[in-house]
Amino acid sequence: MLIPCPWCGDREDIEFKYGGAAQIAYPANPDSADDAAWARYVFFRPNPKGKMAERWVHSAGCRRWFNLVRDTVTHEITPTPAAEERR
Amino acid sequence: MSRLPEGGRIDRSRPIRFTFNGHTYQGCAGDTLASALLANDVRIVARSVTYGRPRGVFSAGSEEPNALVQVGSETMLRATQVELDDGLEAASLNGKGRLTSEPETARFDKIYAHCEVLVVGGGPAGRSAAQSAAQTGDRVILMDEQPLLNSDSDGLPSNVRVLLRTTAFGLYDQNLVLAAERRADGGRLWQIRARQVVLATGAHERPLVFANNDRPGILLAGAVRTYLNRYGVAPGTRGVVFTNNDTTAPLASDLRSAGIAVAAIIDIRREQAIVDTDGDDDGLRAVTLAGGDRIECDLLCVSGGFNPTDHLYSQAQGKLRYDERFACFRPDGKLPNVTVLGAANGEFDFAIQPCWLVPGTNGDWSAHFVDLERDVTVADMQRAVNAGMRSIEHVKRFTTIGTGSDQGKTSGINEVGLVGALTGQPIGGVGTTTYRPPYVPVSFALMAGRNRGDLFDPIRLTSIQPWHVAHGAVFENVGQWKRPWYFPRHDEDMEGAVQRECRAARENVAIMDVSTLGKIDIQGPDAVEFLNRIYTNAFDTLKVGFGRYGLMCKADGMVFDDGVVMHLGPDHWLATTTTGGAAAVLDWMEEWLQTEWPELTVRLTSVTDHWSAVAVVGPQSRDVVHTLFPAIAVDTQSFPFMAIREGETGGIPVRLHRITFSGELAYELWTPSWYGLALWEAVMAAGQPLGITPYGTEAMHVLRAEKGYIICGQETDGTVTPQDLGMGWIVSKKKPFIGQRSHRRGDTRRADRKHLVGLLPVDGEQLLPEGAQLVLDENTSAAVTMIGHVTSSYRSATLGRTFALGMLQRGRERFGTTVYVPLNGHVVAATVTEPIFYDRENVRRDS
Amino acid sequence: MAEPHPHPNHLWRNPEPKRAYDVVIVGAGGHGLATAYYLAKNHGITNVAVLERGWLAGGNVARNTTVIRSNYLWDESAAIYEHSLKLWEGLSEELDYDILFSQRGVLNLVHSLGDVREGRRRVYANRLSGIDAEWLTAEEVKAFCPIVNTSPDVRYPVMGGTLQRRGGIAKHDYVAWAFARRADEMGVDLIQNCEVTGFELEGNRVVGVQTDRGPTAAGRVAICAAGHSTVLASMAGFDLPIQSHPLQALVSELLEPVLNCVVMSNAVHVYVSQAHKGELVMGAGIDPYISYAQRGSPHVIEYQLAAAIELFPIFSRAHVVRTWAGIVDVSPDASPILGLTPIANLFINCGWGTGGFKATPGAGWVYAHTIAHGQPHALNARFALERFTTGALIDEHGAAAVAH
Amino acid sequence: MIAEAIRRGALADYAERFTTLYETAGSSVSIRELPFLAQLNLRVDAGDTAVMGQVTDYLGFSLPLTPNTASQAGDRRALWLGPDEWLIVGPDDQATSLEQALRGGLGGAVGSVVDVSANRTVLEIRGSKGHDLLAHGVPIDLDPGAFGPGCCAQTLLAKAQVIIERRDEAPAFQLYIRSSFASYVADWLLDAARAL
Repeated sequence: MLIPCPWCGDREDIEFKYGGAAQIAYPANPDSADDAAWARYVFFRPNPKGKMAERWVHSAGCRRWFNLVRDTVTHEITPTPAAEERR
Repeated sequence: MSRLPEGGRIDRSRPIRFTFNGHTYQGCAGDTLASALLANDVRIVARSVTYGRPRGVFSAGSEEPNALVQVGSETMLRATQVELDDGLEAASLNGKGRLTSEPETARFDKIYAHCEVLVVGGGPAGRSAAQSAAQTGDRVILMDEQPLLNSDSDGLPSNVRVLLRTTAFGLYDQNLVLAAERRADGGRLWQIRARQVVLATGAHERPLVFANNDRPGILLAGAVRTYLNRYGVAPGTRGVVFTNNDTTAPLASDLRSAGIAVAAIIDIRREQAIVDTDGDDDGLRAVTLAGGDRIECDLLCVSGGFNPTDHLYSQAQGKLRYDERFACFRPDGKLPNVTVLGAANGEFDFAIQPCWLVPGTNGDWSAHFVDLERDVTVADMQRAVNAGMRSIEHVKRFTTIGTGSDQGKTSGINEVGLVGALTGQPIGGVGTTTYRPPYVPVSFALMAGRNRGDLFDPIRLTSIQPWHVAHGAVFENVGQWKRPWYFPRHDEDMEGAVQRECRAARENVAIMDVSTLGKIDIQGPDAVEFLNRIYTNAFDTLKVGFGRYGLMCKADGMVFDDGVVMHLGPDHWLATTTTGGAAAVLDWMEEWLQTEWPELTVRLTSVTDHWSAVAVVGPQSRDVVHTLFPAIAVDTQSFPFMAIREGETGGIPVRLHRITFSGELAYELWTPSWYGLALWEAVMAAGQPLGITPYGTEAMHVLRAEKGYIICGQETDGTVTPQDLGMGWIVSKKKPFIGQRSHRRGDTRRADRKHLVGLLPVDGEQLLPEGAQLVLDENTSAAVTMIGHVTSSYRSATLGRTFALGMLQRGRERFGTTVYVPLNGHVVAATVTEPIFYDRENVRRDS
Repeated sequence: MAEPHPHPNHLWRNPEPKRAYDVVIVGAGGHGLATAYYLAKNHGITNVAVLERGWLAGGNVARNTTVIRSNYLWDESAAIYEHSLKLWEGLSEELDYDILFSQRGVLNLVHSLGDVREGRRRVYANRLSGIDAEWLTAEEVKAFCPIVNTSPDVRYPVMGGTLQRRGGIAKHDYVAWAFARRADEMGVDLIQNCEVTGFELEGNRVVGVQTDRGPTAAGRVAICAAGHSTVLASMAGFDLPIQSHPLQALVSELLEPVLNCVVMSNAVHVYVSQAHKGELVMGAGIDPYISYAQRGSPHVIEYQLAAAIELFPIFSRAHVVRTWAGIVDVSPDASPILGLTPIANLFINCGWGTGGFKATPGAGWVYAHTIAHGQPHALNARFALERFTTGALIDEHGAAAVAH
Repeated sequence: MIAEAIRRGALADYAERFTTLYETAGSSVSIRELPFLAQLNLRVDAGDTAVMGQVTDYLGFSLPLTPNTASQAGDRRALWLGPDEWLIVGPDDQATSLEQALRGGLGGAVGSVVDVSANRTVLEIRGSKGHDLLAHGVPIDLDPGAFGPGCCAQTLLAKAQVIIERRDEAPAFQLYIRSSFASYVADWLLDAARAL
């Protein structure tokens, strides 16, 4: 795949590491999370068939994390306006 | 000889000698092996894989299902694609390749290319597409699998790069095209990123399915024309044409002008058919017509229509639809930035009456070949359908049709038509099987390119490597690094060397290259807060000029990595990581910093390769350091454990750290890697009067285990918490850190978790194997419950005995008890101890 | 001259779906078909439909590299895979279908001291669990599989290996078809081209499924959909800690016999065997990103073939004739999730990652038990979804590395 | 002056092999190591114009703000590495003065300066086939139209991370290679050069 780094432009996927689903917030107060809520944070992630907001890091390049939306069926990538959103 | 007196794009002035199955023949420059064999009247080129039936050249290109040959160590080549070369030695195959283990002489290259427009296929459609694309000044690549363009190659503008003998075999996401180039000395793999891909890949002619349709002498009609016109070869003397379409119209005159008698033209559209063929050891002799007439011939030219070559388009998830008019599947809709042109797009101009099978004379379908390479017949397909199969994929898997190295290029659409006919489904509803890369077979060697031998994976080396090599080190792979494992002297074995190296570290002074440790420079006003969140322990109180050991967990609470964190100055820190964990830890830190804690102002910079690091270890290490750095006070009050100093010796700038991974008095000396070798040599020279001894990773492991220091990845395996390791002391209760919440889960609070323990074999000579399991019952004849395992085990020169570390269920409750280690055929008893065997009070470390 | 045709004359009916079944299994892959078979055979439950959105056995069972072994690290894993291996050993006879099960030995090569330690740990644990396991030195590796390059001069020399002689391969399609045929014989309806589009719930209880061919009532519903598990679970209203990744594999042309066993190398991500007809079947590492596209990145294949030639120089001139990818359902601890769901009468079997094929009979057997009894068998009790909440994972990453 | 005897470039042992390559390649490509360059990693908030101005003043030229470009003045250069990160390169023995200049430029503002001079060595690939040689292992487009003078990029060469820079119109590339990967990259280039 060709991954659009918001800084470096399109680069081969071998330059990147995958960060899974985007917008998964660390619990504001882990201590008040019960076991089930904590387990959701640690182990459960979206796994959609279709468009997915996900994170990549340009590990062999500028080392920046960013977001994009990729279709998990066609691998078509839509850069998002919030690409520089890193979570 | 069946070489025509004139014609063809071959060079008759350059005869080429070659051998086939041990016989010597002669062809011309420009011949393929297939054309040269036909020119020499060699009709049987191979035998079929299942039935051993004789087979001859069937096509003139990469779709060839029959003429599979061995050329030296190259196996399963298509005679239709092997360019004739002086001294070529080829042999028949029986449908299976023969691998040989001859030393590699060929070279396989790999190259990236970029262009605005890539045109695949150098026929008229492709050529004109390339020409018009080039007008804008864009970079254009025009690629064809033949050694010459099937169109005028002159006059192409200079911004068109023409790649011949190059077959595009894969179209991947966002127009990455992989292509294989055949080169005289091997091959080259092209990886081309193209903004636009133009597929002008033409169409494959398909045969007709009738009884005994596989004999040598039966060729695709278009291939016959290619042999006549391009190679100047007559593939027979008396020909019959069997067709269902009018693309074969020019064939008769081509045959006649080559001096080949045209015995009959059998056209399904005129309700004619060939229902069987006869032959002998040399191939086709006659055909039988519906109605019983028999016609003698040695050449049968068949055409059942054309299949657009849409493999690349379809690989990239392009949709196909069935076109009733031309009886073929053609592109339906568009792929982004891909254009399909000409015959590949189903742009035909001929009339055809589809025909998927021609009944024989006796109701037997077992010699109606559909897939010549895999020897699949109509009878096989009937069996699949009768068993309940409806899906084309099931029929494929049941019969193996289309699974040969030709991937069904000539059989695929006939298969679809036949499944439709046998199950009563419309052909468009049957659909095709899925096209997958590669379009043509690609050798493993080509895909591997130059990533072989030492270049298979980077070898990472420290600046001190030349010394290690010169001094006979035996190396260990640690990740991508080569690290000295031990330094044997003379005839010493590993155990002897390690014992000696350990004694030197404990008794006088020893030296180790620790440059491979990961090193991360950390700066910023929030560095302390950052470290506090990353590590389980706190760094608030650590003064500038000192280091502190730190441990980190993943969110699941399990130990991830460890190392020493140095406080170098205001808002300036440096963290070391394990050798194997360096990249992962930096990634981990950056991920949290960038994605989760953007409010923290902290900057990370990898400095792993900037620093070379030398550990000087042992009771006399202070003397060595003093010799090298007379200006630095080295007494323990002035330079205490975990303190950091800056110094210089003989022009070498050095940062000194009083750090130990052995439990001995020890120093780590860091210098920019340019000076690494000089520093090492300086330390060796200074320590020489004291008998300074270089040591490797094995002695390092023994020394740290004697002190009960863990190694992440050895004592831990992703299932171990700090508490399990007896390291609750390093887990802060006062501040949050990653993984903290997981330590409160039910499972991590279980009393019966496994704990790190020491293990002393009752017989102090007995070395427990690492990985051995621990049980409570000496009698292991019945089913036993495993309650732990040995993580580290060594023979200790210092202790004068063997010892081990292990993870043991309720281990800390079992100190002083005996556990058992079942080995192959016997059981060894070991006493459970605290996981520390040496200098429990840290007297030596702090001395 | 003709090769004997290995298949029965009849495999299955192609029935229309009924309006109601006792059990509806979603997914006619290897596991779904095996589950249907064992429901019928072991528990007498035959009013069963297996609904398949595509063609039967067309997902991961049709795409995997067919390695069968049971030498997993942890007791729980070893037990369920060994149960499966024992079933494999009688399967051709039991199903009256030659599934080409060949116990030619599975050799796991190790290339580092850390690998040696973990390999031996697994051998010791397996032997105490009654699973055949041997540690081989590099010389013994060479003797067992002579074409392995055991030279010390290569980039990552072979330092030894573990061997499970009872491990081997089987013909994937035939396994699925054999289960399908027997299930069909006992009355199970195998319904192809029937996609489940939703679940009928009454309160917290499932009572049926919606499909693109209409609704079907069901006493119990069992999801068996590998990479599509989360898609189905979210239709039913619960989440699974599963990520779906491409796992690529490839096959060579037919070759004269060259490789006599299954060889795996976790360190360099190669696993390879030579199928009975002669093609080399190889698997690669998992592509890192989520995908349902059944294709992966070509550099994964390039890396894998370079690794293959390092281990087997003789493979240099073999050709790749086809590459493809399955959609593997990866769980956080590389172990399956097999048991109850938060919804009554709805069951889940997923998370096998790269280990699904070898577990086919065993997973079907315990899943059928779980469905029939409404609670897990002892063999799968520890594989509950609940473990991610308590933290009692069965982590097969560290030791088994790649759990192929 | 630094005693040369105690410093050693990461590819000190390759000089002869590089010379042989130049001879066998008919001078169409040459490789040489440029060791001991001063290299400083600078992190600073590019949006803080005041600080950026100060850095410019201390450095004598402004930092490039366009990704994957470099700026220069005299023998000093700045390579864009990230939106808040640059590699400042100067001649041997200027590490200390550069570090002081950068710290002066930061003037106590948030940022970081790290001496990474020995973290990477630099290889210069020069000659008409230099681009072709790199294309064997570098996935990005190095065509002058896409990667002209003043361009730099962090990318891969085979399996090693590298920074590639094209300084001017001359057919030459600078490769910044981590020291521990240097011999791998050199071996790789020498092998790939055989396919030119």
